[in-house]
Amino acid sequence: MITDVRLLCEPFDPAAELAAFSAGQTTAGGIVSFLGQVRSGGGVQALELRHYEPLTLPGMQKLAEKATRRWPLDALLIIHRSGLMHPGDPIVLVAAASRHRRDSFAAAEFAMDHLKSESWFWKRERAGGEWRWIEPREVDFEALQRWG
Amino acid sequence: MITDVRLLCEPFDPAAELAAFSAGQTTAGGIVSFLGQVRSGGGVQALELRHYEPLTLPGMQKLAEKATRRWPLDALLIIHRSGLMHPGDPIVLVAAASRHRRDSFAAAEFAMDHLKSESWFWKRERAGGEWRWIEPREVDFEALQRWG
Amino acid sequence: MLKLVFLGRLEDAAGAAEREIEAAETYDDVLAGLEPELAATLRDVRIRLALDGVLVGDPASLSLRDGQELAFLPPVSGG
Amino acid sequence: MLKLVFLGRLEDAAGAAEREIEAAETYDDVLAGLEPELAATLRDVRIRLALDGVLVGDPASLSLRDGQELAFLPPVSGG
Repeated sequence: MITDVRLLCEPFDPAAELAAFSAGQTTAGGIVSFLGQVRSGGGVQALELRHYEPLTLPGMQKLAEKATRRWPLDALLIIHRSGLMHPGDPIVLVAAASRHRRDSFAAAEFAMDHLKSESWFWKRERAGGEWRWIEPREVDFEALQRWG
Repeated sequence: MITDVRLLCEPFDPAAELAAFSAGQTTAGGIVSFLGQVRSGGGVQALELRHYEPLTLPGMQKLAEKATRRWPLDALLIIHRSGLMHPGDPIVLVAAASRHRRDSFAAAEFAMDHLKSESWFWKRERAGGEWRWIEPREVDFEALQRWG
Repeated sequence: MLKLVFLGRLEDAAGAAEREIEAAETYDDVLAGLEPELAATLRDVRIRLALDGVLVGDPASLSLRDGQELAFLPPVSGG
Repeated sequence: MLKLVFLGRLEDAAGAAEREIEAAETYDDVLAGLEPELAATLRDVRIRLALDGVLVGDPASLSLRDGQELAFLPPVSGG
């Protein structure tokens, strides 16, 4: 089991990360990935994620352990940005490799649902020149409840 | 809605394909991808997929239409290999982009489940120097039934 | 002439992926002209037929014409 | 001295992401030393506390020492 969990304060290249991850996974039948990026359009000029050093990365590592205990994965990758981003910039990349594709799908979705509503990140957006802190969304809490 | 469905008889580079797909999806919040590759280990020396020209690609296109009618996607990519492959070679790449990540996850898994058990491909494997045709797996039919 | 196409494991049963046979009018005529063992294999209900690239609902209803292509499609095993 | 850390929207409420205050023994002592409006904001039950990077279960049980870091964590909104 390879687990690669990173909190990055600089931009990253999701295609290169995913290619490197997949290259190592030759015994896995299926690799599922999720890439979240800053949406363009909708008037958002910039997005900033803040984290709290003592909690955020350790929390992501615990999440990865939970996922790898729950599904028989060959490898799991979680990369999450912090800091200032602009439309089109990647925010989060999750990838799961496993022998059976359903495990990869479930683990990747589980990781995303928990990153969205349980990880120690705070987000603000700049629109019309004004920064505004984003409140958590009800739909993200609902997504969590599927996992019991 | 961008739908890109391809049946390839030559190797392809999934990282490059996914990067190109993602680059065009700046209004989508989330992109889910599935990459299936020939497993190494397990004694399989080669894998061959055969297709039937008049049915296979049209069937893949109909599957893409079904998925795009069922979920509000921004874009859908389905690439499937035919021909001779070796361990580590990519077989199939599916990617779905949408505003909400659950739609991307569902559409990508739906497409994979249908590619596995309803698409016009026939597979044989070479192990110990002998080619052997692969029969469909019960678990793949079960996976289909989730979608009603 | 009629072109027969054998997909997947049927290629091994037929000894080739394709075969040309004399024109035949019905599906039973086609099978009657084949080796008995191959004909028995092709009668498996799980095998679908496609005529000129279009799936056939009921083989008994087939009315064949010279130059057509009849494909035998065993259960798929893709991806 | 005690270091206070304000995450997310609490940074705007506090006017800075961090602040150093005189040593205090209890959580109530800490709040009593802040502007009343900020103290009221921090009393929101949805705000979690972390002392030296460890989540605090019950703020009333806190016993603070010189040089520690107390972080105020509003509801998260990640990814």
